[in-house]
Amino acid sequence: MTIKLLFFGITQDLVGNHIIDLNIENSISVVELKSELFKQYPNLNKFPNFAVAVNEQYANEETLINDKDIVAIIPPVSGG
Amino acid sequence: MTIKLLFFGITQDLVGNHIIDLNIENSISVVELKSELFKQYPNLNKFPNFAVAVNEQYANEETLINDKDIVAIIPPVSGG
Amino acid sequence: MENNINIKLTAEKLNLQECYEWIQDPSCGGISIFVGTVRNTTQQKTVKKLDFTAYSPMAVKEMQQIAEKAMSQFTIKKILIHHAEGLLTIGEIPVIIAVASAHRNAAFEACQFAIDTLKESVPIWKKEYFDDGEVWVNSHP
Amino acid sequence: MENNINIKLTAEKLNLQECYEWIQDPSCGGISIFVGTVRNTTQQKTVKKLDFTAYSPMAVKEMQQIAEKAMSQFTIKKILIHHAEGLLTIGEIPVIIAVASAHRNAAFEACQFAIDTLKESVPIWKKEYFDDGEVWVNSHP
Repeated sequence: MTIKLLFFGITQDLVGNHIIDLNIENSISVVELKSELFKQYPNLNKFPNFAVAVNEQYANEETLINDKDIVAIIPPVSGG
Repeated sequence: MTIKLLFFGITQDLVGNHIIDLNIENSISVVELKSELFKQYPNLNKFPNFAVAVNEQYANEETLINDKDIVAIIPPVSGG
Repeated sequence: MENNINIKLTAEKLNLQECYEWIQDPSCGGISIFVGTVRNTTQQKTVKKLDFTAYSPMAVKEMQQIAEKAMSQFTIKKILIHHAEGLLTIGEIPVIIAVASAHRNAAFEACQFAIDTLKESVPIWKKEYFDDGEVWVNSHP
Repeated sequence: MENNINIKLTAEKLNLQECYEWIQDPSCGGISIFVGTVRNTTQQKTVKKLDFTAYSPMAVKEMQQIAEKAMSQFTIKKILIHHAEGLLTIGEIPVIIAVASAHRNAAFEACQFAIDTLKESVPIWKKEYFDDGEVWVNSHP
């Protein structure tokens, strides 16, 4: 299965990409995705303080990510 | 001595005038002026709940009113 | 300090854009604006228009005092208080207050302080006109 | 309820007068407006410009949610939240929030709630440009 990863702000700079398609075997939780990301993109460890949104909604550590989901990596926001 | 009295809002309607020149013998306090006004303009007793300003500043009951002073009768304000 | 205070009592229509242009400042990140407008009802009665009368010289002094107090009580950079006189119809603007500060909380607090105090102390009176008569607001014997 | 909420995320310049015209309402006596502007300094450093990036579809959803929460928590009639995207220079406007209500306290409270919540939850990021470099705000490793 494939999920689309979107990186914003500092995390986009650290990963070097705005959009990444990630292939995984089965549905995984947000916390599992995070450790996968820290492995594949060691630079992200410089800024581990980010939230995760699944399909445009804030997720928690247990939220399951399924095929075709869009996952956004959300560093601290600074709008306004 | 003469003082100028200005009436606003409901008090202007009750007295029937915006400006009145009042002749008095000596300086009087605000509280003395008030009882003089209630005597000369019995209608004012219908709305005794007003503040008094002397020379464009809020006065208290003891404030002395002197010759040429401008005294304003200020019912509850409702700007804004 | 004078240049950071803008007071106006006028028979002309108040202008929000003009107020914004005066208040905005490169050192300020937050601007709080309060706009009072004439409502079409008060206590379940339909209002047709309002007539504002001021004791002008004293009203201007009181507005200035409110602005100075706001400048000393809150960490703000600029404050503007404009009030209209005369006849206003529904939707028109009796009052605009604008406050600029580096950080937004002080701007909100000062703006609310200014309109609250204005409504308590500035010698301006409004008469409400209904279909069946008129009353001085806050002055029911 | 939808017609009482106005949300916009745009690359165009925000327009205060347009916001005012939408928010004003004959049943409302009080309008509270917050205008955020780009400051020329942050933490003692001179800012040259800001660049705002949004996760647009989610940002719009979050702004809508803030508006709906404000409508349910405060006695207000209408709320508007406009946010800019892209490059802004000093004095330009990243955000305008406007709230109309019958009585002013609810308008102030809802306006402050909306800007506070927007700054916590809406996925928009700003990069500050200085003479000697640039940083993502709130993202110092």
